[in-house]
Amino acid sequence: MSKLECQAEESQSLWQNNPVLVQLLGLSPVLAVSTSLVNGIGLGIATFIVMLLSCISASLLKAQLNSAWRFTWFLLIMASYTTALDILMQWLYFPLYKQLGIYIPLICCNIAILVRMEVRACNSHWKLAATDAAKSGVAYLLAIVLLAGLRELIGQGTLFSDWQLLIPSTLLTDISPSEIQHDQLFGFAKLQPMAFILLGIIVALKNFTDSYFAKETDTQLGNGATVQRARVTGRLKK
Amino acid sequence: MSIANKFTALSAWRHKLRAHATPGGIRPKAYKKTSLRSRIMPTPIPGLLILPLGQHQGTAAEALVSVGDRVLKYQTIAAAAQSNSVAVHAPTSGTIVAIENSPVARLANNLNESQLCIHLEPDGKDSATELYPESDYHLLDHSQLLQRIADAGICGMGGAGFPTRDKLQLSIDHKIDLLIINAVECEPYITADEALIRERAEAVVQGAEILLAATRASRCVIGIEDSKTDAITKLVAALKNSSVELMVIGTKYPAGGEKQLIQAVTGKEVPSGLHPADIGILLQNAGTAYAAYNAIILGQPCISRITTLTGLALQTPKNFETLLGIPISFLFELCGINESARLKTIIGGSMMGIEVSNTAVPVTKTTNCVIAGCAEEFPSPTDEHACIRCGFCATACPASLLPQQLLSYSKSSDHQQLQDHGLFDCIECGACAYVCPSKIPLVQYYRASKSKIKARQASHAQSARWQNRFQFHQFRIKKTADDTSNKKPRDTPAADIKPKLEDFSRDEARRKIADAVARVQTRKSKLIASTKNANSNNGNMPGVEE
Amino acid sequence: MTAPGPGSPLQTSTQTIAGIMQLVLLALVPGIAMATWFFGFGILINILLAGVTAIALEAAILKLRKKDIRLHLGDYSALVSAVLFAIAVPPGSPWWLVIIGIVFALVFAKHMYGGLGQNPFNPAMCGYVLLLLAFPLEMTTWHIPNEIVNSAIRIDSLGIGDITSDQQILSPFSWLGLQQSLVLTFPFIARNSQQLIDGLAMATPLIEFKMAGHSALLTAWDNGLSWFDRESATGWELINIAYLGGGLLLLYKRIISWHIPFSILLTIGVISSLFYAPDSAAIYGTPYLHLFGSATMIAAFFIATDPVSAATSNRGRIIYGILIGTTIYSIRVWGSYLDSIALAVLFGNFCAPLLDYYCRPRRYGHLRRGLVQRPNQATEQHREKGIGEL
Amino acid sequence: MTTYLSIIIAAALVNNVVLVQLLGVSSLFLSNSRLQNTIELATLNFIVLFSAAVINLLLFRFILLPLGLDFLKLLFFVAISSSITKLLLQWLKQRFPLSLRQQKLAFYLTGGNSAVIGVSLLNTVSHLSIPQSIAYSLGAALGFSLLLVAFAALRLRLDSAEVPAPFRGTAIQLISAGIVTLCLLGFAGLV
Repeated sequence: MSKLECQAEESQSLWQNNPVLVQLLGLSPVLAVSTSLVNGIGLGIATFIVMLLSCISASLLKAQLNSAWRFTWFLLIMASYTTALDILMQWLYFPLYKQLGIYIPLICCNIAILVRMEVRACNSHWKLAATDAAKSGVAYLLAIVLLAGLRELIGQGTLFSDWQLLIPSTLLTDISPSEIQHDQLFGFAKLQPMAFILLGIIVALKNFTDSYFAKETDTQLGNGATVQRARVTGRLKK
Repeated sequence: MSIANKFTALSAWRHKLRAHATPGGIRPKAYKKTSLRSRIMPTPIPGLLILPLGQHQGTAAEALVSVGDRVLKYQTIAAAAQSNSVAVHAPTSGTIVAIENSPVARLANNLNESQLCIHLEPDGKDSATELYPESDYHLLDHSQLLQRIADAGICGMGGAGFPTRDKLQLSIDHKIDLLIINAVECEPYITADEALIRERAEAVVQGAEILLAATRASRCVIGIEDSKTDAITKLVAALKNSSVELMVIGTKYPAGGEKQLIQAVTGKEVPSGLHPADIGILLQNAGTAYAAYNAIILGQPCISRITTLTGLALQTPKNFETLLGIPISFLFELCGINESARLKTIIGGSMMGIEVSNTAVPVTKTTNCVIAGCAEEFPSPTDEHACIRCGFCATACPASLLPQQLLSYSKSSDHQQLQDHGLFDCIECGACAYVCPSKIPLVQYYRASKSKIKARQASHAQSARWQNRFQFHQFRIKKTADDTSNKKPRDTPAADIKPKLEDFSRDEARRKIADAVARVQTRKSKLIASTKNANSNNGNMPGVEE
Repeated sequence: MTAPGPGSPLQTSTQTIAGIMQLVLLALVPGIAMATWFFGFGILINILLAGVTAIALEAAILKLRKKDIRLHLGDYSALVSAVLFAIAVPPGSPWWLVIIGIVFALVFAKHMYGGLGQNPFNPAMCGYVLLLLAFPLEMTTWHIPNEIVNSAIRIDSLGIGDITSDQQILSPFSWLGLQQSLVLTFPFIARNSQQLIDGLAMATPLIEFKMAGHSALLTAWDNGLSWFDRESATGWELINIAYLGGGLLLLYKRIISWHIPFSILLTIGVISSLFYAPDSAAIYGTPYLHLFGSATMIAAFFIATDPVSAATSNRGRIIYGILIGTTIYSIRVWGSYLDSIALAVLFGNFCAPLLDYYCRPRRYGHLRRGLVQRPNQATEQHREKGIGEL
Repeated sequence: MTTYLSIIIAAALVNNVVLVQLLGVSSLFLSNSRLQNTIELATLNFIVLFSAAVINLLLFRFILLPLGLDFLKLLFFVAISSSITKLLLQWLKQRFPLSLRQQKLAFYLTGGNSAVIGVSLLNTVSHLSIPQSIAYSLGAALGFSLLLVAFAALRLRLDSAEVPAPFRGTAIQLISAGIVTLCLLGFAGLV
């Protein structure tokens, strides 16, 4: 069993075992579209929806899924939802859809979703699969928002600009992205290398805080454990 | 002899036999001149001689004497054990005062240890037993020759100390066709062989001829470094009427390494993991040849050797013909030691020798050099910098390894990569560590990794044995159960049992191992998960107190 | 694995890392001196700025990482990185540019990997490439101090600034030149004397050479001009010759092996000769100018030979050099960046671990891979008896 | 000829699928620490990427587009790429059972690799002719597999480096990928 499989087996949580920051799954869209917060949120929510629906479907269909060809079936399930979402987004969020480009259809082969389906959804009840997928989807959204916010802040010195793109076009008449050229702070942050480097820094910061807190709980626990043992021996004496 | 004469003699020999190129090597600063200023000096007899029973590599000899016995010079006081062992003789007459553990320095094991030693108190009379010299070795047949060499207690004098008789026996089994006498002496301090050849070239050449006869090889070549001009001229003269050839090779360290010398002389490489005898070559040290000469022609067993006493802490460095068993502190005093300046005492050369803390350790058959070094020569090791992968070590490595890669794999304990990169081809010559600008003790890292890997392999072999035994046990239980139930005759041939056993072990063992690994993995991952979620459930935490 | 205790060999050579790095710095001196002569104090200001920042930064990081500051700062590696970075950055660059580059070089490309010896990429070149991509305009403009009053620049058909005849060229190596360089580096000190900033901003020298298609040294020789006269535009050629001299010193001292510089220069020479045609010199440049224009010699002798990030076996080094040489030429001729050296070296660094893995030298006593030599029977018997090890 | 060469170089280096187009980035970090395994994985990826891209291209141009079914392209692409992977893996299972077991998940995920689908999707929107698109797919597959191997070798070196604790593992690998991307971006304009 590889490291990846071990990590995937673990219970999903928003921060401790984040699919992006720890397992490095589904990195491509995260790195590619996290140039601004709006893009990140858009893709994150889209991924969340596909993940939730695919996992529920996989869980419901688990009896029908041929185990030898199950990866193909998983991918087909994802692809159908993605196609639907793709059409829906073209209708409702065309400017955002244009900005996200190829990465909306590519949700259909997001490994983060695939791993959830393989590890959890196809062998558990649909409610369990749904909570697992939801957790995982939110964790994914969290990671992408973190990176996108950082890159937008460094890249153009704004946060959440062009927020109107997230409102469906049926509700708003003018939803074209703002034409005003933002004062480019460090425009290079929007290029691919900085995506990698900033994500690396986020991962390192996560490691640092995790180990810091782990150390704190460790020392507390250590004291607790010794005390506990003393009590145990005492009890044995009785 | 004038310089011009030396030069012509040298060039004449160079043209006759051309040395092959060897990879790597370094030219460390040599300190050879000072100890060569004087002739080889005999030593006086000290108050006590300490004679270790294992002066060689292999099984220790068995003491023939007991405390209080009086012995004569040349008398055998410890006999060689069954195999892979050499005898010990009394260097002078006197009384055995003790047989006990004393500190000794053993080059072969590269560590300081104490060992069973015979303590001999000389009576000063130096009265000897009768010797049986044989001035013409042709009169002895081959087995007699080997027997005499064995009786004389000769082992390799170059430092490794392998029993010479066993080595010769090995050569007979392998049909050796080339005998190489190693007079290269590339270590930067040692001059024992050079001094020996300079003064007793005829004896060395005769010794080489004896060894040639003992190995039944067709050729014999003496290899020597081109910097030893005096010794070469003496050898040229001594070799005039001899079939032994001379090869002058370039001066670099480690040109005198077994594999390097073979490559220089023949151009062949000893295949990895094999012995030179596999390609029909045998090496003997020049000092060993001299000892063979002593043993056959003079009939004397090995009771003394030529040892270099050098180092800046000595006032008059020189070569001694020391009796075995003399404590090195006694030799230091003979050379006028400046105790306050002495920082390090090294037995063997500065590159491959060992540092000893106790100067009471005796001279043994393998002690070719003793260095009393001062701070000027051996500055205390500076702090280790990071490896900058400059590649100086790779250039210096005589085995064409990549020491810098080996270092990084040693540090990360990547044993598979270490073996892939040829850790076990490393001869620990120390050339890499010498040139390293970061002052990394590379050889120490390799030694540590080697011993780790060996320990692991041993434990693997052990567990495999246990597993086999267990499986056989299971199989036997099953078989007896089958037998009793089926009431079959018990005389099934052994050939039938074997394949069944194999089938059984292959399937079962694989499945079991896979199961166990999976179990451990899940347990580990669960443990990780539980440590991560520690703050929620701090009640039942196994192993937190670590 | 902790460092093991002492043991043989007990004798070591006197060469140290600090000594090597000092020699590298020494070998850079002639080139730097020549560059200063032609391009003014901007180069020295860059070096000073980068050096001071690098040492301060290195000390700070070492403290943060709880390392022995004296030991690690004493190896001069930070200074060498800083100097190599500074001579690559155009003179007259603003101070923040230099500092961003150095910070990236030392923090990201060096200490995040564990400090000296661990970094797979050349720190100086990482810093340079980051700047090149993030600030392309600043990084391709060379500010050379010039006369203020008559600084009319005629733009010719190729879009290259040319100095008109009515302009008096100011020696960059003068008091006024120093003032100008300082103002260019620290623009905030020149609020009042605005006109001082009007130094000649010229493109990277390679462009001129690429377009000119002939050797300035030869032209100067033909016209009877002095080579060291700034008007004869012999700058880059002489600078490269000076760096070549420094590189040869390193070769002589065996600090670097010949494999990398030789294969880089040979590759560039061969490829540029293959593509060279007299009428297309404007596009492809002459072999001579590819070797002696721009910073080829610094790359070949000082940057690509950085042992930490280069390939380590001799065969690997030759392939590494060929890779870098090809990349340098390709990017120069077909790419959009003219300063291709840093990119090429980073690309080589990226391939180096793979080269190391596949280009190991044949070890003593081993045949080619896959062939096994068997001992003969007698050895096996002896080994069984336990006397195989001699 | 030069056009095809430049398309291949562009796809392999200048617009590298993984680092510049950011497709299938996860594959860089999936493989384990043995270089031999990575080479197997890269070979598999190369075959799948190239063959799936070519089949998808032909399918799209000759069947889906004329029939007006191009909005369903995703379903077809996914089905084809995962079927190819599945069939290849079945063959591999017979031939090399060991290496398959060592990194089962990584191998299975090849079919759902976003680089495979990504290249197919890019082919649908590009203006290249069919042979040129095939050349592009070849270049992309080459760039993908070579990068995978070279990056694995780099990761091997990082494993034995004394990286500060928070950066050890994935963080330093991401930063290395960033530096390599820096270098690849510098190749812009090469073709």
